[in-house]
Amino acid sequence: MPQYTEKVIDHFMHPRNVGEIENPDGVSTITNPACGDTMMLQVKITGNVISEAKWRTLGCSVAIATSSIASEMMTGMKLEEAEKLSNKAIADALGGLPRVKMHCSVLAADALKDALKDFYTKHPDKKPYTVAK
Amino acid sequence: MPQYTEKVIDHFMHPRNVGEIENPDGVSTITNPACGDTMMLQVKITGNVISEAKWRTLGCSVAIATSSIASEMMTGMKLEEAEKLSNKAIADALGGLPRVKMHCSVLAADALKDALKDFYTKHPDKKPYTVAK
Amino acid sequence: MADGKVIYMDHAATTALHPEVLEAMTPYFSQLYHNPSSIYGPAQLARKGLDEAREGVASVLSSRPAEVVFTSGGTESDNSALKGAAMALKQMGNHILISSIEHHAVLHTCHWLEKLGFETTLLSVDKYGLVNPDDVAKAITDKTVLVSVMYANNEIGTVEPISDISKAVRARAKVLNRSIIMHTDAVQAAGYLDLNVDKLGVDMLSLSSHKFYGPKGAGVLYIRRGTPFTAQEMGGTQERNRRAGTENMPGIVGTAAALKRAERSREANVKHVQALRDQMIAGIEDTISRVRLNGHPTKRLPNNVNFSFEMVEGESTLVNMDMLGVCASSGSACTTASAEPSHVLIAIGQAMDIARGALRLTLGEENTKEDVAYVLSVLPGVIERLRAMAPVK
Amino acid sequence: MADGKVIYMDHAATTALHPEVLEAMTPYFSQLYHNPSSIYGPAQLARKGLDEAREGVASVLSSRPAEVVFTSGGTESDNSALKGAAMALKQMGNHILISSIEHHAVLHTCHWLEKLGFETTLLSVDKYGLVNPDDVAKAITDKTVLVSVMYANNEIGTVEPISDISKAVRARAKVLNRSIIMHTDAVQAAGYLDLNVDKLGVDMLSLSSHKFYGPKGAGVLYIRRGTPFTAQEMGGTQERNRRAGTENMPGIVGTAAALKRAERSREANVKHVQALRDQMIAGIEDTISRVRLNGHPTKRLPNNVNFSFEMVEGESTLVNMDMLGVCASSGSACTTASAEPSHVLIAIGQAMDIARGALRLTLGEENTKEDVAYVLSVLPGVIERLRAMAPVK
Ligand SMILES: Cc1ncc(COP(=O)(O)O)c(C=O)c1O
Ligand SMILES: Cc1ncc(COP(=O)(O)O)c(C=O)c1O
Repeated sequence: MPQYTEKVIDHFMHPRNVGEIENPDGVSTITNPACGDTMMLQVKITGNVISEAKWRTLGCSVAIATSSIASEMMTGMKLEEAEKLSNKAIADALGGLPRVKMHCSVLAADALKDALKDFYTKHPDKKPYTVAK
Repeated sequence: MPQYTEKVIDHFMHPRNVGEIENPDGVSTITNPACGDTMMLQVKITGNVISEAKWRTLGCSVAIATSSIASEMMTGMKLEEAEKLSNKAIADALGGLPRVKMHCSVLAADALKDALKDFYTKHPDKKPYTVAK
Repeated sequence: MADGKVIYMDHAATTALHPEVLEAMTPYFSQLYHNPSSIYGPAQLARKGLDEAREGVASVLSSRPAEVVFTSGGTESDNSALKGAAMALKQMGNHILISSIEHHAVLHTCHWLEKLGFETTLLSVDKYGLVNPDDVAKAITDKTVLVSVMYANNEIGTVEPISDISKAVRARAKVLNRSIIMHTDAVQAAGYLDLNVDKLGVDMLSLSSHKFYGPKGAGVLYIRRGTPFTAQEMGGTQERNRRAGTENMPGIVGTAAALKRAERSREANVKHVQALRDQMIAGIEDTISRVRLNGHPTKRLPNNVNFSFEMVEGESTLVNMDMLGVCASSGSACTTASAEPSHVLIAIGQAMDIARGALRLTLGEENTKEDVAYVLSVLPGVIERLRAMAPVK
Repeated sequence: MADGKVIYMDHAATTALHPEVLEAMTPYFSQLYHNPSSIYGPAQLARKGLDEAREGVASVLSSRPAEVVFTSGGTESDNSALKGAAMALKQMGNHILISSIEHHAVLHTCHWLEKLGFETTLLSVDKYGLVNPDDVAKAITDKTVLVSVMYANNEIGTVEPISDISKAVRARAKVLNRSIIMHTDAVQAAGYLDLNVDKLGVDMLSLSSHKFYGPKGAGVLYIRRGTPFTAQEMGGTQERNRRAGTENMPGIVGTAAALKRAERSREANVKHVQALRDQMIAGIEDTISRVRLNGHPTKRLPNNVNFSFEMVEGESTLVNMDMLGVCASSGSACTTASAEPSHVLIAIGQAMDIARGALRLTLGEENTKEDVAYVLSVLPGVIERLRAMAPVK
């Protein structure tokens, strides 16, 4: 049923940043309640920038492709920006997703928010004031 | 829907014995309650034989074809035989009729019986003893 | 005909698949055969064909593509429309309003619904077969959930004032503060009349592809967005859950190709068949006595000719015309054990004995003036011959 | 594949129309296009084609021709069978018995019937998907009017003991002194299993032509003489009042041609695909760890391979295989907003997380040993790659 863009296929077939980080600053493992896809995300934070992102995902091709492109997008991002990275932006970066697959793009966006939360919990002082508490 | 034999078509397109007899010995005009077809039959009787038969029919092609072939069949028939001429025999003489059209063959058989009844009513003495009263 | 050519004048019964339509269908038989719901690449081509077909149909109906549901034909479209709307609104009322000259696909579906507790009112028509919008308004009760009036009648060709009827239905629905669904059976209208669903003001509309040079076993049910509808073919999630079943891709693509083609050539085709129709009507009236034109003189399909001939049985006329190379049809069909006369001819007030003598000639794009002239050259003789055989004059 | 060839292994979804079948259909598009119900000569050729098609189908089912009803496909056959029987017997009871692994065309039709007051019991199956005839007998109540168990499951290929189930149903019906109709959905069985309706002991049987190299949008519903049946498509008197609508002649003729062809080549085809199936099953079990074969090891369709792979999502496997030129299918489809796992895999007791990883490969007559070898050469790598990406090992 779904018609995938070349970008989706590219990131699914050649996923970037798969794996773990040795001493991650923020980690998250979340499951999409809609379809059971699971993503583990680890980020390294240098100053107020995400300097590295690694992930592992069990899910459909779109879940994998969004994990991959999201990890590229967040790398180099300021925490403030990263907080605001939406699933829509991730889907757009892939050239769009079939309507019925949009829910898959939530996984990566949620994992990122969750990993940052983990980081702020460990380092409350690093929390930018723009982020709601 | 119906598949007609060549005989049906021949008798429909070239009907035999259409018309009236000047001084008929037996006459009948009956209507098939099933479909409203109407047949008028006139017979001339010489001794105990139908020597002439003429008819007029308003009805479907099968009603016309059965009228035509029945008029041929009855001509020259002994009254005893004619009494027994069945719609099945008439249909068979046409090479068979589609199942849904069998009811049309009743018209000619019934008209014949009715015309003979008319004849016997006028000439009770001519009634063959084999015919039920 | 003398040269063995057959003149087909029964286009209301069915039409030949147009070669252009077959050409559009052909790739979907054995090359793009994949199930459009499948995930792999080749199935995406089928999916694309499906989407484009839907857009093509929508463009002719001036509807949204998502409002187009592909079905197995006019009968299914009518059945699904009536059952789907009635069942969805069962809590709101059990009254259905249809004209007394609907096709059996509508009439008998109402009988089916009666088993489920629905009640049907048959609207009477005038001597031309016309439904009066005021009568529709008056017949609507506080139990009415559905009104179905055909766009054009298949026997006598009368074209109903659908947009006026829709307006009347909407006005009454507003007063009664209830939702009443308006359906039209446009099976005979396609290719001849404007199918713009907004102008017609209908919520649902039925089409049958083989009536406009498309494939048999394929049709369309238009369902306006927001119309309550209970699906009648249950199963997979095809057609947005309104019609389950693996998509009949050749049929669907053929439907779109045929409908677009019919719309494109509509104006020219109407002009063409209407001239033939008028030639035929005038010719019959000129040369044969004791005939009456069935249907409306002007509010009729441009390709429909329907006459009742006194003192002849329609079937005999048909068989005789067949022998002369002309394919036509009759209102009454003495084919079943009990010959039911046409409910349409009875509804327009024709006596049984006259209704039996109906002859329908429905013209098509391949018919010519010569065809009509030929029919006119033989028909008077046929009627005369049959009348000469009749017992009463 | 390296050379760009696509290997189609989704024959349970649909098949390509066989050229021989298209050839049989072709005259009915634009030459013998006439309505077989019409009276004139040319229509008799269509009528003849219709009659012969019916006889052809009957010969494969070992039934009377009059018991064969042509429909628009498997979905309609299933819908009409269940609704037609249930509605006809409504006065006798409101209980329907089906297996829990029926196709949605049966399952959802039961939901539709529930709106009309019917109640459905879902029979559980064993870990192979088998229905126990004793369970059927036990579940029959004094309200049961209809039992429907599929001949072969479309996902896992399990072949049900239909004749034993029919016997159990008849025995119970006799004891209860009531008539209980036995229907089987044989959509996946056609071309692989014996369709003799007397041996199967069924009252009704559904077929879908595009599953055996026939046309899409066409199917068969067998209805044993004397079976109570309320028609679901109302309208004209076609199909002896059991299915209205102008006959889809190309579809009907194609159905007969395809079914006769399938029966003729059945033995050889079974042998062919079964060898491939066994090669595929053995190959997957040999080269990939943490897999389980879904369905019965021997009581399964000769063309069905269905495995669950732990720690992978089926959709990912499919997309990856598609990239490698292989068309396959999955039990679970993460295509809708809420991903429902396959009700069949859940019914055979599979945990949700494993059911998600199912891959179905359904073989067809054009598949070769080389095709299977190719799939076996790439599939382990695909599974390995996906598992390597998974967060849990
Ligand atoms: C007005 C009308 N409605 C419905 C139908 C049914 O269409 P089909 O026979 O193609 O299913 C027909 C034609 O038979 C028709 O003329
Ligand atoms: C077992 C079974 N029943 C019914 C159907 C429905 O058939 P169709 O989609 O051709 O209407 C299918 C296939 O989709 C099937 O596999």
